[in-house]
Amino acid sequence: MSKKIVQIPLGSQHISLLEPVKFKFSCENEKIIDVDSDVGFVHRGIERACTTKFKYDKIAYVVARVCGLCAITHSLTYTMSAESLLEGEVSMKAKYLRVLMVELDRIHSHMLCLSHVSENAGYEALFMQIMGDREPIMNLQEKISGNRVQFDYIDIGGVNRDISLSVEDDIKVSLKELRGKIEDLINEFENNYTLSLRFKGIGALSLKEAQEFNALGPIARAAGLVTDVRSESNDLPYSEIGFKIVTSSGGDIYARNMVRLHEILNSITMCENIVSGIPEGEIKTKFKGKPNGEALFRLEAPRGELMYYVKGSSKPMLDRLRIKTPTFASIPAFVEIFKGQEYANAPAILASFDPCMSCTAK
Amino acid sequence: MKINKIEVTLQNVVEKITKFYDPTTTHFLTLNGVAIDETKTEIQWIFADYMKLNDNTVFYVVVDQEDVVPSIVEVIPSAIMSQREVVDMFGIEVQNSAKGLYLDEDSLQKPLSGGCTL
Amino acid sequence: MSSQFIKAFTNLFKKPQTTTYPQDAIERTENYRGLIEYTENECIYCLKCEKACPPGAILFVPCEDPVPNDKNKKSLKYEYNPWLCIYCTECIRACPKAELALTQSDKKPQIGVKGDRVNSEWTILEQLKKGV
Amino acid sequence: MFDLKKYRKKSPWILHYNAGSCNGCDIEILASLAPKYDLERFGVLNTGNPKQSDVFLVTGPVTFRSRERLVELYTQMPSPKVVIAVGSCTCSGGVFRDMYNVEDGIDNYIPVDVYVPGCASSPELIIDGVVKALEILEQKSKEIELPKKLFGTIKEEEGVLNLREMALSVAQKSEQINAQKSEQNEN
Repeated sequence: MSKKIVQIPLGSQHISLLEPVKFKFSCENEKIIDVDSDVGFVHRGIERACTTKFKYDKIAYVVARVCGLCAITHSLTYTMSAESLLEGEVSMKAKYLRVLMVELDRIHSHMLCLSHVSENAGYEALFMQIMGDREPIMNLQEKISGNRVQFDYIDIGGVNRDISLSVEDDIKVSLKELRGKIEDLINEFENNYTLSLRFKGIGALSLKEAQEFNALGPIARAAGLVTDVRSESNDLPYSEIGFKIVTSSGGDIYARNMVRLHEILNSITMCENIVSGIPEGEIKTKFKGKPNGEALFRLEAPRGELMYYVKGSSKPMLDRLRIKTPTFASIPAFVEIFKGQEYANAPAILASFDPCMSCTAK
Repeated sequence: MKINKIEVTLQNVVEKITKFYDPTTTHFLTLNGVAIDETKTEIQWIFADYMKLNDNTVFYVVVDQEDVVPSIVEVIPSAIMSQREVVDMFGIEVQNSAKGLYLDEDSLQKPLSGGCTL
Repeated sequence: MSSQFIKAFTNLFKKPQTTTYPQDAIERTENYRGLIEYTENECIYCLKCEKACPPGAILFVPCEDPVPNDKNKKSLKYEYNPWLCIYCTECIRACPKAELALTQSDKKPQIGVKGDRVNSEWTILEQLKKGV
Repeated sequence: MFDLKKYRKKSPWILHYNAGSCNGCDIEILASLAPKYDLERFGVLNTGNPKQSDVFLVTGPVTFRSRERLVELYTQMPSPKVVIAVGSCTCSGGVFRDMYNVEDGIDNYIPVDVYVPGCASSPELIIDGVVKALEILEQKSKEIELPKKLFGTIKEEEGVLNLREMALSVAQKSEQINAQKSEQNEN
């Protein structure tokens, strides 16, 4: 067969793509040789609005709308960077409650990604099953914060709502049930041919490439790169609640699924530890002053490292707010993974990245 | 988190970053711009170490609107996206970086630069 | 393999996961964040909620209908747009008389159709507010 | 309010487009198709093809780059079609109102029939919105059938084809129908 280069577009509206993103694949016969991406469909201009429209104490609600899936991580990272420029101390209880919400959010985000991966493998039943198993977590989030997706739970000084005893019991019960289900899922993802053999060796990223292209989050950890911001900062009490870094090797879709599944198990352990040991204290403390100076904060979102840069000069409006989102930084790594793969695998590989375009474009 | 700020110039920034950057221990976070006044902009290259507590390194340089910022894609391939973003947001030229990552022709141009008012 | 069969068999006798929503109401959790409710008699017109609202879904629009009185000196009328509200409860935390003047109920907001005051009519209200 | 039997026969297919939302409403749409809320028991199917869809679910305040796609998708759908704006930012811009790259709600570009509030809209509200949209879809398809029916009855009664009289009577009848409708609306 002669070599012929074909351009195949994917997106911006496509059945297997939840996100408005356009990829243009240059394919040589069936093989992808180059990828061009257009990620600007969701650009709204949040960074500018945060410095011209909203005061510093409202920004936590605005940046939560950068991304619905990691909303809590966005508002938490912003809040913590703003708090480091103000005078005051967050109580230990508020810190524990913040971590609890972040980890619950990570569980449901990873489960959503896994359900997408199984849907793209042609396993519709498992998609439905994981989406069904995810509902108790959504329910817990609603019980704690009052809403299923956009929590608006974190504010400067602490958290907005206290947790009641009955909710703590609910969390224990639901997480215990979920643990059993995730263990079954691990078995399924390891042994089912549709999910394991189909995905082994596909969309692989080597450790060297991961370092060269600065891959982040589960993609990097699946390639064997030991990086997790949760152990790179001591502002949140991660070391006290049993956090472990989950890594794998191989860097293919199968390894990414495994990393996500084991991270869910680790998050469940952490949530259980938090619920059984929430310290006493206030949920909100007063912070004084206006943000002055520069602060840079990183936090591990479900998709990788999230960074906020805040600059203020003692005014209610900030001078600059910079958001670096995980998907945005990983796009060069995505492009590298696509090269050399079969076009037929493109949707499955894309789903395994768990891309978030609303994060990317802001 | 702690920030180590290192001042550089437009001429030696690529050299300094090449010397500093080791892909096995450090990763590049982002290229950031901060508008200082109507014409001056501070450009920052932000790095962080893997598995080290609170360690961020920031190289910074203050540039004018007409200056051309050198590209570091040769050293760090993943910088391409944030370079294109800075071109769009601040209207500052970066070597080998095209316009139009986010903004269309009829939307507000260089929205984050100091001279931009609605 | 056998465990899967056992699971499939036991699933036959389980309650279905699906809620029969439009027929039976969904049980609300205690903390559900629903519509913002306003009591005009209790309001002291400090306009704190209007300033606090991130999207600007609460407006006190000057009009002629309520005659100016002690509390409401500028004859303002409370307007609320449930299709703009993001239900963040920031207004209630800002309200000095929370639980009396401004409360968050557990009622779900109404579905809008054509003719409801959603977007273009709201823009007119915003212009009215800015014009003063 | 809910007459399920009426809808059981129909199977409206939905098309989903993200015009710049934060993904919150998108995952809630997915959740409402998943087992717990299961919109599929009304016959609702998520398709990626505008040419087979009846209901257009849009999330997000229209950003500059998604404007053309939104209008294009709307025009590609066959009528009768219903547009549902899911989420506060789709209805009126929400928290993104007045940002520089945002067009404050999709009804500046395409006609919207149902506005679903909430940030993010819970599956419960999305189901309410879809049920409401099905009512409107029913009504719209009846309206499309209307002129044909009127022509048919005239032909049977008179046996002669008089175009002018037919047109006049159609006008009268549609006036009557409009008057009835406005009465109903007032009630």
